[in-house]
Amino acid sequence: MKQAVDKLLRVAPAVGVALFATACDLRHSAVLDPKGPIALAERDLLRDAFYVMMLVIVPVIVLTLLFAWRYRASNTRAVYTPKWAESAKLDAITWLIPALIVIAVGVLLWRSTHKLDPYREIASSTPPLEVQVVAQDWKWLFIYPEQGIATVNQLAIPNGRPISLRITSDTVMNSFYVPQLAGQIYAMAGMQTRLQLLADQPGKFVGRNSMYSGGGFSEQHFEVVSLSPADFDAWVAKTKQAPGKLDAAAYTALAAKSRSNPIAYYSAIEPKMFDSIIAKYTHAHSAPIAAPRR
Amino acid sequence: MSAAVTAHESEAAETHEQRALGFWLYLMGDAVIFALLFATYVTMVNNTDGGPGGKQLFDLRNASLETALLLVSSTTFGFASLCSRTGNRGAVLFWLLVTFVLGAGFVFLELREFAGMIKIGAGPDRSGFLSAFFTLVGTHGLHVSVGLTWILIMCGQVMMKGLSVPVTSRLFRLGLFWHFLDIAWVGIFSIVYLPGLL
Amino acid sequence: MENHTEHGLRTYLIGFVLAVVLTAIPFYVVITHALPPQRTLLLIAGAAILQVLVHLRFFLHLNFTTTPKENLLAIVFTTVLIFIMVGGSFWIMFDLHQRMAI
Amino acid sequence: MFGRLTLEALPLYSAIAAGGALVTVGGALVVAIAITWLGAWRYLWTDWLTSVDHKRIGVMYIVLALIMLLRGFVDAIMMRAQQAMALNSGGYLPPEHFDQIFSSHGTIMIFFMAMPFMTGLINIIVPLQIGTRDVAFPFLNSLSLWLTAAGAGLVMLSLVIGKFSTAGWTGYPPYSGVEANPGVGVDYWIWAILISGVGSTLSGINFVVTILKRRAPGMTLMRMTPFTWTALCASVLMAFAFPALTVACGLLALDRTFGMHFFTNAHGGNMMNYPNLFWIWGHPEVYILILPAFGVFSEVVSTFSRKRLFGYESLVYATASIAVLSFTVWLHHFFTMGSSANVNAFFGITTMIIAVPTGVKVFNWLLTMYRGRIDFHPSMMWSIGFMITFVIGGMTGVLLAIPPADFLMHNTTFLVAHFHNMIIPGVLFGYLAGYMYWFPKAFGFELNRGWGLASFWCWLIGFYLAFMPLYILGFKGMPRRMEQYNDPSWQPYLMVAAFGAFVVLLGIGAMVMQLYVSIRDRRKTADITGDPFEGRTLEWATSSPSPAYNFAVLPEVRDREPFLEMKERGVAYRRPAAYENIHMPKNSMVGVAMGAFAFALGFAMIWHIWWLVAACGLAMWIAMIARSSDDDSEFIVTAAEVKQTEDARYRALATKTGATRTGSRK
Ligand code: HEA
Ligand code: HEA
Ligand code: CUA
Ligand SMILES: [Cu+2]
Repeated sequence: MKQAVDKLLRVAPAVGVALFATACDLRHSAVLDPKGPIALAERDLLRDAFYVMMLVIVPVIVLTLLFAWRYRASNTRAVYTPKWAESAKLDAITWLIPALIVIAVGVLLWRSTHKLDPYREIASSTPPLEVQVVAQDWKWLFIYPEQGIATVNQLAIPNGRPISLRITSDTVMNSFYVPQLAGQIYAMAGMQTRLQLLADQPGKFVGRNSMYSGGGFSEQHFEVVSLSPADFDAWVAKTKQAPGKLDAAAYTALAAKSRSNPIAYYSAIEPKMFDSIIAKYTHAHSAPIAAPRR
Repeated sequence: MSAAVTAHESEAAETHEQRALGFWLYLMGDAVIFALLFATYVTMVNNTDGGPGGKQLFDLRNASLETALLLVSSTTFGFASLCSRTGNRGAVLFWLLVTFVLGAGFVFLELREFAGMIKIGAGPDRSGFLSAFFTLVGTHGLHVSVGLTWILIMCGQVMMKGLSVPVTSRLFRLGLFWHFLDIAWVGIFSIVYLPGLL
Repeated sequence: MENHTEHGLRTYLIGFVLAVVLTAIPFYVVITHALPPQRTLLLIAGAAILQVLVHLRFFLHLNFTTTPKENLLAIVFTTVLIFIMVGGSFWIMFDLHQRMAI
Repeated sequence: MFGRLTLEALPLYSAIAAGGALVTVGGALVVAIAITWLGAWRYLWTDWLTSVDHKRIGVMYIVLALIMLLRGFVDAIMMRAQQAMALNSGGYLPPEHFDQIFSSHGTIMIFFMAMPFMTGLINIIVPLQIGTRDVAFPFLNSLSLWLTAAGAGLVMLSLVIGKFSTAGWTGYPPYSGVEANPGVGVDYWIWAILISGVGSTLSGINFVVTILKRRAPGMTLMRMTPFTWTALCASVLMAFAFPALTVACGLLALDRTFGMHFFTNAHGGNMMNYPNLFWIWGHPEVYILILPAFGVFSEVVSTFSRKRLFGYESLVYATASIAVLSFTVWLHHFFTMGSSANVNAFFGITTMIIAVPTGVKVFNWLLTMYRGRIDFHPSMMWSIGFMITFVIGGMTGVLLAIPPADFLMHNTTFLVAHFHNMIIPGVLFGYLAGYMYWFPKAFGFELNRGWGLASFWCWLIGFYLAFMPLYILGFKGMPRRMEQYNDPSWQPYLMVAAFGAFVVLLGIGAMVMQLYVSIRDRRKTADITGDPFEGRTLEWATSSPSPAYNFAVLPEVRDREPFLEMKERGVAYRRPAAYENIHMPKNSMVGVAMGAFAFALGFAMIWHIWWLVAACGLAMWIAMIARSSDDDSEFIVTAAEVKQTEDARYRALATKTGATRTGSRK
């Protein structure tokens, strides 16, 4: 017994250090370290709900251990009431406590869900920048309709300006996910989903597909580069110099399956490209871009 | 002796009741299947992919004929059930066969309709709408076909075993099945054919 | 027993007649376009619900006295479930459809 | 002739796959040889495979669960090892193999480990607890078992011939459609699930009728044991939710096999309908799994606290409301598909409401322990471990139920941690508690306590080590189903998780040891009285193992704890004045045959061998007709035979406890 205690004492510092390192690491984890108002609001929501629920979760855990110890069979001094099985008062409490917490979190939920509807554009004095996102096997295409440029696996944005994303897929279902800025939403062929995001400061963030989509899934990540407005303009200008142009033929080549695609830039795009990518899966429009994949 | 007999009888009644409940539960599960197929159909009515829709494909004459056949067959099955209660074997057989003929007529009409549609290129692989149509209506048709075989089997049992307790108990459940299919068909003409032709 | 049968026969016949009427009305309205589409749909739905009830009552012989209560419970429960599943599916699918349009 | 089946279907594409195939075939061969060597085929066939006795069927379900758990666990360890290694490298598994593994792990664990385990427990215990001689439809029971086994067999076969699905246990199209996945993998998944799903639907119907119609005299609904209540609710869910799975998978099969367009990208398909249909079943499914576990905990906590269950009525209402509510929340699995705020918020709130009845249950167990005399039997330890761990998973579930929070955590390892946190300490601990609690009832001797406790501690510690890191990785934005990754800060956590899985392996090892030691010592720990734990409910009123007919005379129930009440009244072991003939169902080979045909039918559908499809369909049809026309499916155990069996029992009782005992033990 004593040896065991000794051993425990010896590993205790190591465990302590590990826990401390974990806590520190956790603070800088993507979800808990948001860099924009949307992700921040979502994180705060997570945190608030967590604290509210701790009000009941912690007592339950503590009481379970306490009762187990106190009423162990060998403790014959503890009170023993084998027939006691009903109490209207306690019944009421067992229903009320969880109900109250659920009501509290429910109010939070209703409000926040409406406020953080991913379709709802971020209120701001600057008009949002629209970017169109296409999920492909296994990469992401970003089209900047205003600027007439496109990129692969890199989403550059000006910080401080709301970004309004229109998202679709040219393959199976994907999920567009940027944990530090906006959470996620599905990308589906023939359809458009939307997501808003805003970065407070310059920086680089990771984005991914979170919906399994086949062999190249694990490498299907992209970077979000948040630039100061001036740098962003410079970036656009530079991209406009890029040799590649995204016409129908280039698009078809790009859409073919490929893994670990390097970042690529296109200085020009076919007009209405995003719409025609969606349209090729809906009978309504004629499709300039290849044949639909079912 | 008589005590033993009644004990056995009450046991048989108990078994019958359990089977009836079990069969109702099965039918209710089936009802969930149909309900979800209906829901799927309704969400896909407009997904014709530029192909033909209900207006072009459905024929009200055919649908009303099918409806008539099923409805009458439900009633003739009812007659069979009534006769089984009075123990009239010949009459039970007769009404079962009438029901069979009516049901077979229904299946024939449905197959003809399907074949016609497939011939003009409106098969189940043409569009989401047609997939949903063929699956929903076809599932019902498949049930009717199962019911038809079941009717034949029961005819055989009535002939060979007479109207014994287990046989009438089975006839009773077959009746539930047959009437249930009629209800599903009410859903089909009210959700598929009639609105499709509006 | 005999009595019962006669009673049974009448039940089936009443059921049959009611079912025929409830089928004929919507078919007639659709064939003749006697009503505007919206109302026709309502009529079809109403007739269908009534007809289902007719079938349950006259062909499947459901009632509140002789049918075991477990069986009735199963039917009521299923009705509620179907309502939840189908209603929920419609709400979800049509809402999504709207949100996915360009 | 053989559809798309060619020699290329053999798994020679990778050494690991070939190894898996070899182990599967080898294992089957070894078992077959062992049976032959023991000359046990006949015994196996007449006494087990064709049996319609609910207790034997229950045992076979659990054996099936045990076999499948091996496969499921090997998959889990392989994934953990892969993810621990695969920083900036392919690890040791190619992606095409890794994705088969997570798909088969999820599928097997849910459909072929948890479902059979649960169905097995219900089968063994519920008829005893309600005081009846068998389930309502004994043959159907056997059929359900063999359909489940047929599904499991298909999953196993996919190791040897062809590949398994790569689309996860959820099989979302269009990824699972023919265009993206033309091979046979998804078809294996579909047919395994369709066939075993029919089995589950039938089981559900069977138990509902059994519980509603076959209770012993005096057992009103409000006198049923909590386990029977949860079994009833789970069975209702099985009967009504599984049809939705049948529709979802059936339509996917139509898309794949006949080129239809339910869920395809183009031609008017609507892929969003698949998650909709799938989760209409999928969410009730998780409560199908957990409710019976809740029932076990209720019994165990009460028995080993030596105290009447607190708040019985609350528990019953909580169970029933969870069952109904479980049908109203399914959208929470796809908050991120883009529904409008009203829809998301509605389903988020209905989801959270389930926390209320669940919380009520937790409090009631707590209050049952309060002022009790707690015996730390392994079953009780599983229950305590459950209570302190499950609430954490419930809490993370509620976090996921808040749509904007789910936008952050959906499809990350946080979600993986949430559901393992419900399933392992909830579902699995519950079933294991039931296994250790009811083992003597099924086999007549107790399980060793020491190894049971060792197993518990390994599982508990292993669970925390294996899954707490996944919560953290979720916060770090790690998606689920990653075969490799490039973020070095993830690796330490993945290594801890792998280590945790290894500790769980020790727990499983301890359980195997427990079984071995217990069988070795079975004479010493024999359960002569049939009541080893001072039980309160009817299953303890018969001998262990109970005779085929369960009760020589059906008991009369006067209380919620009928057996305790009998003991207190001093009539628990009173001999009846006379015995009567007992009707029992005859064994039938039709169930096994149907299972075999279903297996072949599934195989033929997967490989497009149409003549075999037709042949099997016809065979099943004929078998079914033959069986349903058979009026002579019972035999009689005569009063004299019953008397003989019972006399033996009373003799044993007398030697154990002294001749004059009538009332309670000690
Ligand atoms: C019942 C369900 C169940 C159970 C028990 C488990 C148990 C375990 N799971 Fe499971 N898991 C799933 C259901 C389950 N899982 C599902 C549905 C998925 C999603 C799949 C998908 O992505 O599509 C998944 C995915 C999943 C992943 C993939 C994560 C990802 O996507 O990145 C991983 C990774 O390591 C994992 C690990 C483990 C581990 C280590 C255990 C082990 O800790 C526990 C090992 C458990 C056992 C070995 C069972 C023990 C049973 C017994 C001991 C019974 C004994 C019987 C008798 C005595 C009769 N699981
Ligand atoms: C047995 C299995 C089981 C159980 C019981 C649960 C129970 C719950 N689950 Fe879980 N869940 C799964 C298995 C399970 N789940 C699986 C397998 C998946 C993923 C499938 C996949 O994608 O592969 C999933 C996914 C899942 C999601 C989808 C997440 C996503 O995909 O992004 C959500 C979201 O709402 C959710 C929520 C909940 C909630 C709120 C409960 C509640 O029922 C929990 C209630 C319990 C408590 C809250 C604890 C006790 C209560 C108290 C002590 C009272 C006081 C507390 C409060 C009032 C908060 N679950
Ligand atoms: Cu996704 Cu419409
Ligand atoms: Cu759920």
